[in-house]
Amino acid sequence: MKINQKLFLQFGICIIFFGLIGILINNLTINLIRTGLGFNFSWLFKPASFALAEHPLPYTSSDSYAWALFIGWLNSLKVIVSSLILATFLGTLIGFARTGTNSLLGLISAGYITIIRQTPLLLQLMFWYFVGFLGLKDNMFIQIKNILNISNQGIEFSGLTFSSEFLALLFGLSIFTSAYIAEVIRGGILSVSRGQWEAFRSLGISERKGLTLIILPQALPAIIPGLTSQYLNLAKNSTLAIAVGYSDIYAINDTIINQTGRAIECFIILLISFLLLNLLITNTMEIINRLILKSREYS
Amino acid sequence: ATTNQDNSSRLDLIKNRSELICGVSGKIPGFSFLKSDGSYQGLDVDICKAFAAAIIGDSEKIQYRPLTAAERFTAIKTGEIDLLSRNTTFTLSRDSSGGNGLTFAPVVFHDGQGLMVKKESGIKSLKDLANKSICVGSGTTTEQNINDAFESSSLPYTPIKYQDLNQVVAGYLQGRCSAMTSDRSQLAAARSGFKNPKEHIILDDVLSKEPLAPASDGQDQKLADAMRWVVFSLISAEEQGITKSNIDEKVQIAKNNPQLKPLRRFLGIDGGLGEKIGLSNDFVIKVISSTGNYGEIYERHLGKNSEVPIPRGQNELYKKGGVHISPPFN
Amino acid sequence: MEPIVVAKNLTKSYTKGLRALDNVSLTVDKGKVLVVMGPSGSGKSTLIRTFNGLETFDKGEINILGIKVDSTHDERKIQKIRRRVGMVFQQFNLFPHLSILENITLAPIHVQKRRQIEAEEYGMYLLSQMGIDSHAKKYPIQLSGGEQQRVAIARALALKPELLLFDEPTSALDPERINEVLDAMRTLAEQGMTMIVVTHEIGFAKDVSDQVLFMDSGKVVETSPPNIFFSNARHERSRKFLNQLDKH
Amino acid sequence: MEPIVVAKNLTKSYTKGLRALDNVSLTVDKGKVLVVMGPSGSGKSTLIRTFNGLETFDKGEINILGIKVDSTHDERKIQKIRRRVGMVFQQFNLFPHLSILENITLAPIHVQKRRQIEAEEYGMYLLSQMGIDSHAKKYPIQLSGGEQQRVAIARALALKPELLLFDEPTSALDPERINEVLDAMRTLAEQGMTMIVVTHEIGFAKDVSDQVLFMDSGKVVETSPPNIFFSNARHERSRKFLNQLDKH
Amino acid sequence: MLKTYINSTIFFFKQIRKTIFLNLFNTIITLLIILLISVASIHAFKWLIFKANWKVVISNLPLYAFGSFPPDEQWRPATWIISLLLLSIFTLCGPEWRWLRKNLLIVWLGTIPLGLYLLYGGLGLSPIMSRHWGGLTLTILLTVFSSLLSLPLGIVLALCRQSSLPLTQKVSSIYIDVMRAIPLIAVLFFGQLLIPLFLPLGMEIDRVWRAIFAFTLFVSAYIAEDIRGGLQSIPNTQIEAANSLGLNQYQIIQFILIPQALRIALPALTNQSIGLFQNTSLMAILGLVELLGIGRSILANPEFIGQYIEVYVWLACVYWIVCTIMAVLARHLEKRMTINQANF
Ligand SMILES: Nc1ncnc2c1ncn2[C@@H]1O[C@H](COP(=O)(O)OP(=O)(O)OP(=O)(O)O)[C@@H](O)[C@H]1O
Ligand SMILES: Nc1ncnc2c1ncn2[C@@H]1O[C@H](COP(=O)(O)OP(=O)(O)OP(=O)(O)O)[C@@H](O)[C@H]1O
Ligand SMILES: [Mg+2]
Ligand SMILES: [Mg+2]
Repeated sequence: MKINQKLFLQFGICIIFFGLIGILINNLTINLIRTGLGFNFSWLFKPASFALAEHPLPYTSSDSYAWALFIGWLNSLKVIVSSLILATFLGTLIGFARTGTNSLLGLISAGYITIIRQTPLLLQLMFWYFVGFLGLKDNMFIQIKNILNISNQGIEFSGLTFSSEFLALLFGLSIFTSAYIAEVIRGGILSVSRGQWEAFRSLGISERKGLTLIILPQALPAIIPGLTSQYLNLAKNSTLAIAVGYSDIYAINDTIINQTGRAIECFIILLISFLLLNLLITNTMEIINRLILKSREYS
Repeated sequence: ATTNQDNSSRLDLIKNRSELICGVSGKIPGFSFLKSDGSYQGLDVDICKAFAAAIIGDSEKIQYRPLTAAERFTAIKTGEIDLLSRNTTFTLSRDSSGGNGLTFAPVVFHDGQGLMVKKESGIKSLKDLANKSICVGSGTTTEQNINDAFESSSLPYTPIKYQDLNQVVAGYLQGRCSAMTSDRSQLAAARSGFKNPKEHIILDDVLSKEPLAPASDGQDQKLADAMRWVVFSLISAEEQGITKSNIDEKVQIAKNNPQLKPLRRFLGIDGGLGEKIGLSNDFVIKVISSTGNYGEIYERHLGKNSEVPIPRGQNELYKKGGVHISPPFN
Repeated sequence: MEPIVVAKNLTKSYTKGLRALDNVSLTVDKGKVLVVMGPSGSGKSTLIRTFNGLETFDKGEINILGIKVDSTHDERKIQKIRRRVGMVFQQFNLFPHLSILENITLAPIHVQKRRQIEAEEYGMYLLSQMGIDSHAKKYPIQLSGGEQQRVAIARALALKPELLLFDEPTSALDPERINEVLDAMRTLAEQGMTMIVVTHEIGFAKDVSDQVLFMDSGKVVETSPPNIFFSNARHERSRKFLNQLDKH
Repeated sequence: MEPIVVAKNLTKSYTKGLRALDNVSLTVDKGKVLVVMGPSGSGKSTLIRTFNGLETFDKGEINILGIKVDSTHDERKIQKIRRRVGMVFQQFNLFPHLSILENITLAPIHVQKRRQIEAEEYGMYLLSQMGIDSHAKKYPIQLSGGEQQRVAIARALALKPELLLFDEPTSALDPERINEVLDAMRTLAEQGMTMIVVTHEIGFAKDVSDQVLFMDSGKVVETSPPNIFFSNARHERSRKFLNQLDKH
Repeated sequence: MLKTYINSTIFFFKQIRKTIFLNLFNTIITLLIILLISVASIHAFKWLIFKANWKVVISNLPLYAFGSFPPDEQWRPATWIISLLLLSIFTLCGPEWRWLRKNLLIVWLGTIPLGLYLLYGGLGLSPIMSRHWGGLTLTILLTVFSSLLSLPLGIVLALCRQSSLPLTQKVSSIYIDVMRAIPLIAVLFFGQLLIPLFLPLGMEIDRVWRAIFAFTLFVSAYIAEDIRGGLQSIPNTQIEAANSLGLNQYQIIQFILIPQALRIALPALTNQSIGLFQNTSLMAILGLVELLGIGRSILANPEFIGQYIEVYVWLACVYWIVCTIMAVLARHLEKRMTINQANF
């Protein structure tokens, strides 16, 4: 009886679910035919005929849309990886300041966290770009013996150049994410028992050494999962690049939709790229997590 | 433009609904922008009003949808908006059923893509911009044109792409780019808002023809016909000197003088022209008495005394050396 | 006699109005063992933790090994004290991510800057003294409570301290394990180590201590030699407490 | 006499090979109190939980209030049984998000579809019987353990059950609170409630029970009236167990 | 008198010295920070007072608040926002009227039909189309409606993910995982541009509702995970107790599991709605004129070109204030719940 009921229920849900999907797909195909959009990917191999300001690999406007999308994906990856590093660094510093003994620092980092966490990222990005980087007007040009050039074009450092768009996105994302990472770090540090602090203090070990030798290693297992989800958020938030003129995968998708009208196809490509990015991040973090657990033979 | 498969036209839908849903940009000075009182204004907006006056009989029955460049075509294709009056360049691939599948009404503003630079930069022509950054609006024909222009003369450049004109202007003013490119009308409009407009010059190079025209779904012949003739009526009215202020007078004259055949046909007293395109016969009267003729609309938003003065230039009537001309209302 | 610890009029409140320490004064001479007793919440832990700066205090003064600390809680002085005073906690507080030997050599290497080999040699010597040298490579979690507490004692000894503080070192242990630890502490006392021990182990206090200090509500009720305290405590409060202890 | 519970040859294993219930048979007549005793892990909880379908069993048959259940575990029959059998747990298991009165009226309103006013009236009556009617508007967290357990009993009584099951109802309570609950159970027994009680409270078993069932390793070792069981248990195993209990 | 005052001042400075100037490192850091902060605040102050031109904010206040809602009807959204604000204040520090306290949730829920009525009109008020909705009103509307719609959806998803039916469990797991893996802007894009393609011919959903729909799809996946956490932390014995009272499967879910899971998940849920409030700004990229969108539109008015610093600073303040109010409310609720389960 019970098993029958279950089967019946599942069957019902099944029918409703697939029925719904069927109707939607049916509507979609009707609409696509009606609007003459059709569903194909052959346009991917036509020349893109737009230029890109930043391309880690060679790219010209006569390359294909597919290649342009790949370049966009690389651009996304570039900004994600670098802001991930910067955000972790900043977040750790702020997390430490928040838990440390200097109450002024603690107060400031608490203020930092509330301000950053309670204003929309999009606004922050636009602020960083239009006010922060583009605000470096020509008269603010800083030049140090041709090694470091800072201007509203971006930053040039001994041959390496970073555009303002990239930098604004990097700063915006890192600062925004760092506020969240700081809370993750703080949570991790607080998860280590008070006794551990007292034990190293009573051995005469300094605060900074104790933090790095005793507290952090024990806090890591509590920190890693929170960190992973912040990294995923960062990756997803990087699509706001479009607001500051950086050519990430979403922005390039946007341009392509405009030129070709292939909204559905582009949407699918976007989904797949992000599923890939996610897999990349979770797997990397999983490996790191396993390495840490491995180094902790005691557990 | 292709033929309609099912006979229902949006035109009837709009009439039934008694409201026109008009896609605009909402962020282009002189063409469509939000006033402090919350209303939309500009040339593109007045074109919407003309359509509403003609189709519904009331130029205020409009729902404006601010659209980004990216969403405008899908919005038409999915029927979210009835028509688009949003600085859209009339091109082959947009007009064709194999491309974006739209159909365009006559051009309401002849533009050309240009470049604006700071006077002090000493840049005189496209060549001086080699290896420089240029601010562009993304996903627009502008983006493609600038690429074509630089590519054909084999000059390297860096495009900095923004989502809307507003941001392009900001990027340019802040010195992110050595030049900004857009339709020359928009360059002029933007420059008029600058603190020191004189410090910026618009280069003589014209990168492209940019005929801006309202658009609608390519499969809806009926709506397209109506739109086409509404626009022509604006031009034709200017050709005939019919204005908002003298329209009533002109109607009286036409009514009283059966010999003025063309005028009577134009104003819908004879000939039943309006009905042929699914509108009322007196649609011209409604249009002109609500928005005025093309010249008036132009003066209002882009004329010498407006906030964004742009010389009429090509946009004069053909009689005065411009390109606007209306086919006969026969 | 050389006094190792001299505390004068220590007063401290965690929350306003309630005094955890109330005008506490005491002296411990070199080589002596002081046992601190008292009901729960009487301030024993607070007292002993002020001696190596784990707690601040509001009024009074401490002189430990000649270093004077007052309520300003000078970090540098406290750091000096901590290098010369060892502490053993109720909950052991071993570092779970370090091996037993690493636990013990951590402070000598990073605080006293000794060479690793040297520190490890001395560490192994301490472990063998505690009878647990075979566990040197293991991690704390792999040891029984009694063994862990002996590691904690060895860790405190690694800095060659001149004073050892114990805060209820046996109360988290299984009854069978308690004696292992008390025996280790006995040996230390016999070797002449100065110690302050918070404990309720009457046997240990009777055998090993030179003085018993009894606290209640942050105040010192009495300080007596163990033979007097346990047979014939001067104060009513102490006798009541001892009665309760016996019942258990 | 009318039997309320008849269990025949109940057998159950959680893990293969190990039998939590091994061929258990028993009968409880109307108005009688059966006390179940046995060492930890002997299967007492498992047994009592099969009676209202919280556990399935592999072999055998139960007849409760005339409803027969076998190893197929027919949901509908079990639902019927549950409406007529009340259960009180060791950990009270009150619903923390509902007030005391809501805890008690939940089942009458939603299972028996009584009107709210009616259910609340009867709930208040039960609470006053348990001596805790003043707490009706409070939440479980605000009550002491003994009070919470009495609420749990009232909750079980709210459905006017014909059989009450108790699984160590006093073992999570402070010693002072135990009697409050035992007294309430005594009153129930006097009022003629049929009850099966897993408990180690010898006093209660002696006074109140009609039979004591002793289990070990899933088997029924013996079933005797309390006067015999406690003075002169038939089996060696039972005597050994009673000895241990006394030591505590 | 004076002496105790002096004493306490001295003590205060001693305390400061203790925490801020502990050692050389801390002292240097402290001094650096003070220097930085004072330089930054002097600049900010100078800009705020002398350089900034607040006309762009002041003359457009009604736009920021209500979008292009007809001026003589603006009292309607104003009434709604003010009633929300008053209700927040009451929830935070209002008197202890037991009846009202107990029904606070219902009062909060009641603001939704009220808002709809006031905004849409009808029944005596002149009807107003959603295209006129904008500014802060639209932002709040998006937040409130999406949060409330995604709650039941999230609960259903969480229950399905916990269910013993393998198919339901798989489907909802896939939904939740995919939704959580893709960027919000992609979902919103889907809502604005692709949903119409999935609808039958002639059926149209207003774009505001499409945005709400997209937000709901997205947020419900996150809410589902929060609620699942809540469900998992309910001990199994609660279900046993309910079972032994004869409650059936659905009654257990309704009366025992969901109320407890919601209560446990409440802090996480409020965080979600704060995040949602901020994320409504993404609709500016997709063309809605909510708070950020209206800011960008105003910047296109030739009168105000180039004054984006003022606009962004102003918007940041507005967002920050509303978020802070929400956060304070959330913390208050959390505290009440731990102290006393009797309320909410
Ligand atoms: N961190 C703290 N914050 C606030 N009050 C505290 C703190 N630590 C201790 N107290 C209070 O100070 C008083 C003394 O506490 P202390 O821990 O010194 O007592 P104790 O004698 O060690 O008790 P026990 O035998 O339980 O360990 C108690 O009233 C306690 O509640
Ligand atoms: N859910 C379960 N899964 C697996 N084994 C179980 C489970 N519950 C009980 N057991 C096993 O079944 C046996 C009987 O358990 P039961 O809980 O009935 O004993 P008990 O007599 O109630 O013990 P106690 O006095 O400790 O409550 C034990 O060996 C126990 O380990
Ligand atoms: Mg203590
Ligand atoms: Mg049991």
